[in-house]
Amino acid sequence: MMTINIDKFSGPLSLLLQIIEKEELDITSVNLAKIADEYLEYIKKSEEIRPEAMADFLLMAAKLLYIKSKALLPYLFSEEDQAELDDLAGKLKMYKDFVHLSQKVNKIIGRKRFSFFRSLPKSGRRLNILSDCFFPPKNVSTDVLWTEFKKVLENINFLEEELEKKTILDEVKIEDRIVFIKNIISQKIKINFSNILREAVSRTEIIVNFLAILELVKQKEIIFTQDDLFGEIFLESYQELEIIN
Amino acid sequence: MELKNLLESLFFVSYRPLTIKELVDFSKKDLLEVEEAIKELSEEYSNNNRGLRIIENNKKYQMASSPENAKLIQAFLQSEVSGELTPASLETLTIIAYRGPIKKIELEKIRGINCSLILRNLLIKGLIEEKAGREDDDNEYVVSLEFVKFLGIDNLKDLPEYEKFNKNEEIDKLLGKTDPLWQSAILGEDEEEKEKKEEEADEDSLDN
Amino acid sequence: MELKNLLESLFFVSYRPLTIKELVDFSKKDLLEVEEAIKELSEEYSNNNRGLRIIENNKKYQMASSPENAKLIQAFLQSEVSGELTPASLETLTIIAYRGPIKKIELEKIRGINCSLILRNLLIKGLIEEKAGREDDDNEYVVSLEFVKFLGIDNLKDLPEYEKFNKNEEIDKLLGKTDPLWQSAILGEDEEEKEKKEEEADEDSLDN
Repeated sequence: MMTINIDKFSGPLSLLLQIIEKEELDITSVNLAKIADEYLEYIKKSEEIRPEAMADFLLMAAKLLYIKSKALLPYLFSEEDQAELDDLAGKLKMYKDFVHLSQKVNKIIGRKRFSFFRSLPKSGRRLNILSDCFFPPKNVSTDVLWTEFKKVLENINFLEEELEKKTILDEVKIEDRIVFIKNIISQKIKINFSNILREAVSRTEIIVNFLAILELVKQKEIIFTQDDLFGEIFLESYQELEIIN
Repeated sequence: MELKNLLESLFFVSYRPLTIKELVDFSKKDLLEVEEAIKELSEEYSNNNRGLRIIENNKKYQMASSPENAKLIQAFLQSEVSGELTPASLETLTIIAYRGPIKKIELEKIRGINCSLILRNLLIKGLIEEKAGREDDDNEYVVSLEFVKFLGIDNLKDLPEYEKFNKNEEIDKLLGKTDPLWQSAILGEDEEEKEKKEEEADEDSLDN
Repeated sequence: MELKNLLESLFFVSYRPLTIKELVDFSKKDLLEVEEAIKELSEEYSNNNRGLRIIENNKKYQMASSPENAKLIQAFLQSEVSGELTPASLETLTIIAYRGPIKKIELEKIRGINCSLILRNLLIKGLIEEKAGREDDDNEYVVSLEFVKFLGIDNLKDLPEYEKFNKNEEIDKLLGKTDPLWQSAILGEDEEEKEKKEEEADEDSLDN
């Protein structure tokens, strides 16, 4: 596998685009299905994807697997689904357009034809445009400052919470889930998917679990059955089944 | 023309960009007259090889030095503007320049990745501006005059293929579509419902 | 004429009068040529009823707004400094009062937005002062003595909950005194470095 410089892609679409271009493929749903595995390989190997971005990379992985399964089992999919899949190809093309534009913009900036606004004294104590130099504001008192600062603190706390939420995402790793699911299955013969998801708190975790199962299916560790559309998914150990049969 | 003369003086003394509304209020002239005068002034500057420019973005105007003199002015001011941007910053700025005002959710649809941090970063650098919407999700982003300054153009419309990408049905279609497949597939109907209720609740709390 | 164009840019960006010697040095032209160009520029301004003037005093030259507009310009500048503070200015002033001396980049991290224009505005009003650091980025801001007096207190420590707010862990954390989560988050390490340089460059271009 040719190495792709991770620095160069600023998101899952960027990675997709690079793989597509490297393989010299056109952007079509069919070709997206072809590169699904390669995409997964990259995000599995890459240690440089920031935790905050991982959710988006995984979401894309799920989409690609969906497209791939559609290519393998077309009769399971409706026309609506097809439109969705074409959408991804369309979005990737749109993204490609903007990447090209950004290269043009970069060239324009590179000419260094900057404009400048009026300058200020470099270390001027005060900037004095009128003869006076103190213009007291009407709406300020110590109480106003106090209230205002409390608002600032509230905003900061909010910000921190948001960030913490995002970093937690990193803690769910496909590898860990694979081991986890393997363990459960080795203890029980059959388990339902919702059981595995019981502790999942985020969309990313659900996706990671799902990916882990797909991986295990691929490795012929487990098989799954689903009786109804959107019904419960049951997981069973592949080996157990072989012995029984 | 008197108005053009006044506008030139105003642009010169102002240390900040002036909005069209401020200029109208201050000159006590019609919007159309003011716009016409700005256009004339700006064209005089460009056509007569002058050392000044009026740069415009998002109905804000500011006087700036002309881009031909960039090197010498930079030396005079001893400033070290490098204009180098990371790929992610560049990509985000380009999309905002061509498609602004643009919402975060639309930006994320184009880039396929969460943009909270990069937006914050660009806001701090003063390369973009945020226009508050009714709710947080409605906030829209535009590039700042500070960014236009780097380009050495008077107006974003001078960017290559601006019209084509600014108004583009194909893009509108792609952005306008929600992603129902993935929401329902992954979140399940229940969560979608929950989100809807939360949204309603938020709106309520705003209204009250 | 190129020289006239350059001089116009120079006069515009400079906040102080320029000596003829400086102009000669910068343009790398003869004294006579420079004097001739200044004269031409100056005559163009007066003859074409422009909003600008070149004023000369003791072989120093400076750009100014034209005298016809003096009254209106004075009113404009007055309106810039008087009146209520905008919410953004008030927030910035508050942070400087409780956390000063504070650097621009720290203010920006707390507020999540570029503060150049607001700092400029507070400086014009005399509400804050700039303490020059070793480099531009090191400039620190404090509220002015006049402002403290205006609040009716002897010392900033008399502000409500000053001690508690002045040493606030949450803020220290955010300011990267412990953890630069922001920068490393979406940008790679290398990019972080680059971005830092960019920031410096941006600030330069703003400050100058």
